Amino acid sequence: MATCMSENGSERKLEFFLKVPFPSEREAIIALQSLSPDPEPRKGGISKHLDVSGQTLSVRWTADEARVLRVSVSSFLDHLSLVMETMDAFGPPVSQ
Amino acid sequence: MAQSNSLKACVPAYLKEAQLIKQGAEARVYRATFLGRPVVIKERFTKLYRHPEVDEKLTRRRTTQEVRSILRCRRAGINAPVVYFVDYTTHCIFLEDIVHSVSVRDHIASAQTPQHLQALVEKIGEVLAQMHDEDVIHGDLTTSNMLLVPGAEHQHIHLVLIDFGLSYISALPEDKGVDLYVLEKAFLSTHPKTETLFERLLKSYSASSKKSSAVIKKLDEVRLRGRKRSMVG
Amino acid sequence: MTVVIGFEGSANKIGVGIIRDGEVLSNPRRTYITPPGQGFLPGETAKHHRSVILTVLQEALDEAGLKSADIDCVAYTKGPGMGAPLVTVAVVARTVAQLWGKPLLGVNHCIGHIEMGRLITNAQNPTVLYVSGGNTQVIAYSERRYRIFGETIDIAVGNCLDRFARVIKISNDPSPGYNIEQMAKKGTKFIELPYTVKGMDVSFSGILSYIEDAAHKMLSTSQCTPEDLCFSLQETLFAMLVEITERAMAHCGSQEVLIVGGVGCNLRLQEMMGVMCKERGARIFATDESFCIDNGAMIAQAGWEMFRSGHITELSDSWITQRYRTDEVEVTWRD
Amino acid sequence: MQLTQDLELFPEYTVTQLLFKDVKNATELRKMAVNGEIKGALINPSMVVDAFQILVATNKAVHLHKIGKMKTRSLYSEIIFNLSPTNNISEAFKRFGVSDSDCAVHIVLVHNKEENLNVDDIISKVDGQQIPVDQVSDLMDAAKIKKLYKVAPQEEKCGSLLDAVVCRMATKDVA
Repeated sequence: MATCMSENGSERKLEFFLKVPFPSEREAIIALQSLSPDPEPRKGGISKHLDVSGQTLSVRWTADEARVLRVSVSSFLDHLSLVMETMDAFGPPVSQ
Repeated sequence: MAQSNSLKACVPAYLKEAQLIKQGAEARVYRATFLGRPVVIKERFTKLYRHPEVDEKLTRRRTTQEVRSILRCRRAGINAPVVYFVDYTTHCIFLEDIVHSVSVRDHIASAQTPQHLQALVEKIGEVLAQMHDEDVIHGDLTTSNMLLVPGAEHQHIHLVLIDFGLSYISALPEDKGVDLYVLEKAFLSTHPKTETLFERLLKSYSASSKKSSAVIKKLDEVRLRGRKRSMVG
Repeated sequence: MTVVIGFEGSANKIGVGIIRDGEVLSNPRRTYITPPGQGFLPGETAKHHRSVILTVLQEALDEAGLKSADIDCVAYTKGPGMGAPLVTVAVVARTVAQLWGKPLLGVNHCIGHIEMGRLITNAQNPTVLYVSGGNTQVIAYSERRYRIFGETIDIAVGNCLDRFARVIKISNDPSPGYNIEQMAKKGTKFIELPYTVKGMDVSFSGILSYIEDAAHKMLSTSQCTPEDLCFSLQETLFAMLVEITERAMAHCGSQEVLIVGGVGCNLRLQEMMGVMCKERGARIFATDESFCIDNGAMIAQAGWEMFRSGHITELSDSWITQRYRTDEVEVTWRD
Repeated sequence: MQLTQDLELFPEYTVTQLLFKDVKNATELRKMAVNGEIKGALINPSMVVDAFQILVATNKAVHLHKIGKMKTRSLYSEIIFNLSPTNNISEAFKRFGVSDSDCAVHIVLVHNKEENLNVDDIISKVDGQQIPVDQVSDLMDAAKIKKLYKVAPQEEKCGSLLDAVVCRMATKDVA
């Protein structure tokens, strides 16, 4: 943790990046919308930002503590794999 | 046994002639004449759904608590119906009939001017504060369990508390807080959109009792417990 | 015709049900069962749900003989309940709603129970006793809300039963409540327990701590049997529940009672409620375990009512909530 | 002069009350009550707020008599006992019974409706002046009553002295 400390407040934070490729942009957006509605706890000192670029879902975390970060990332991965399994079983998306 | 049954039969025969005015959850309420006076009789009957031991204990305890709390309130100058007679064998209480009264519930429902209701809820807050200062916990505060006796002058509100069957004596702020919580929920679910009116009641309660701050604190805690309670399943 | 699929997983059951205009087409379910002496924890329960939800979903579609294209709306439990299991189920519901191009609808779990009970029993305007592991409420409808007239001021009745079961190590299979009910039938001696009714509210924490303290002492000295304890606990808890239900009925002038929620399939509770109703000339409505216990169809049914009256939930508003009071929902589908 | 009231709960019974002032033979009357020449309760009127108070005590006495739960030996002693706010029997007789020096007497008779009550016989035994029963409140000693029943001024805000007294009598078994 000490290594992350600096005079600049924002640089004290831990960061974590994740990129997830999907077969298409449509599926990446579905995943984004399935995974983003539930906010991180307000007091946990953690934030999570989801974005889609092309067919890639990208997620960026910033956190005060590694412990909190680990819980959030781990839980996200559980949900992500559930979304992907659901797409495999009940996809592909109907044409719009 | 046969003898005691025939002896018990005095009150039932009398009630047969009385006018049934309400079938409550645990008691039938009648109106009749007793020693030449108009009375209300509250008869706690056997609840067949519950275990006989539970039933007997509850019925006896509630009859006793009811008359005890009424006396305690009256001693302190809080209006509650006079007890004329208690029959512990048939669990009947003979009470003064508060003639020409209306329940606070009906009174509020009949949509008076807000000004009039404000004075009323302030009076309720004041009476409840007084009751709690006597360490009487009513246990079943609702607007149905408060009667209003219309008086000649409008300044003086004549409020009578009834139905002390779930009451008990306690000095704990927690018990008083729960008492107010029970009233709050009954009040707001019976009279939708009366939040401000109830706040006024609490304000008057707070102003009327020296011990109110601990009670209101507990009320807040109990409310929070309700909201925070996990509701799994 | 309107077809709604419902996803439920707010506690240790995971279910998916499909309703078509009042007809239950399918309603498969799985239960996460923990060893005796243990309750279910959010993380473990969510893991269980993740492992079976897609299988249950497939079963629901197969049993109903429907394809995804036949579905008009995807309903899921928004709350109340445990956070992690709720999210798990919501994630799948959001995903299939998008894959299939169908509107999504977040449903209050308690309202699911009420609407399912009304559908199955045809009760018109009942006073509802909702009793489960997390809830104990007496509810009546008035002015567009299911209003809570009475409730527990501490723990839920099902929670009290479950925790008692853990104290004396009663099996959680199929459920602690079911096993207590069976054991209670063999109980003969009545042990007096605290009885706490406050207006239309009840309190169970006093009973639980009393029995937690006394159970082992009484059992080790052969003052009573585990069966006697089950019997006495049920008699006491249910008498309190029937009493507050009757108080609410007297208060609201109601002549119907509907029992819903997991504890509601207890036959002794139904029997006691029936006796009370008979004395008042009222009618009792109850459902069996397939609909009393959490299930997907109840979410589908509440969803069906809501969808038909114009509700849908945007994806961005589809967050789950652990606390969601029954009276927060405006009931737009009843007069 | 006298006051007669049926007991609604016990339709076979009727209560008759008689009130006398300037009584000169209280000692003799007490003896007659003890040996049964007078079948009635002799009460000290200074402790009576209203005839209703006597009726409440009598109704309760008949009730306890019928269910076999009297605390005293006879229906008439039970009436006197029921007037008292406490469960001390000898204290009750001292306060509410007639003593030798009393010069007023309130007599309570409980009789079957069919039974032909010979009121004149009782009246003839009393060496005093019969007055209407509703004048009993003129004879009462309000200060003494308030003290004995422990009636504080605030209680009288929500009811009469009679209410306070009757309420205590009715609830004394559990208070």
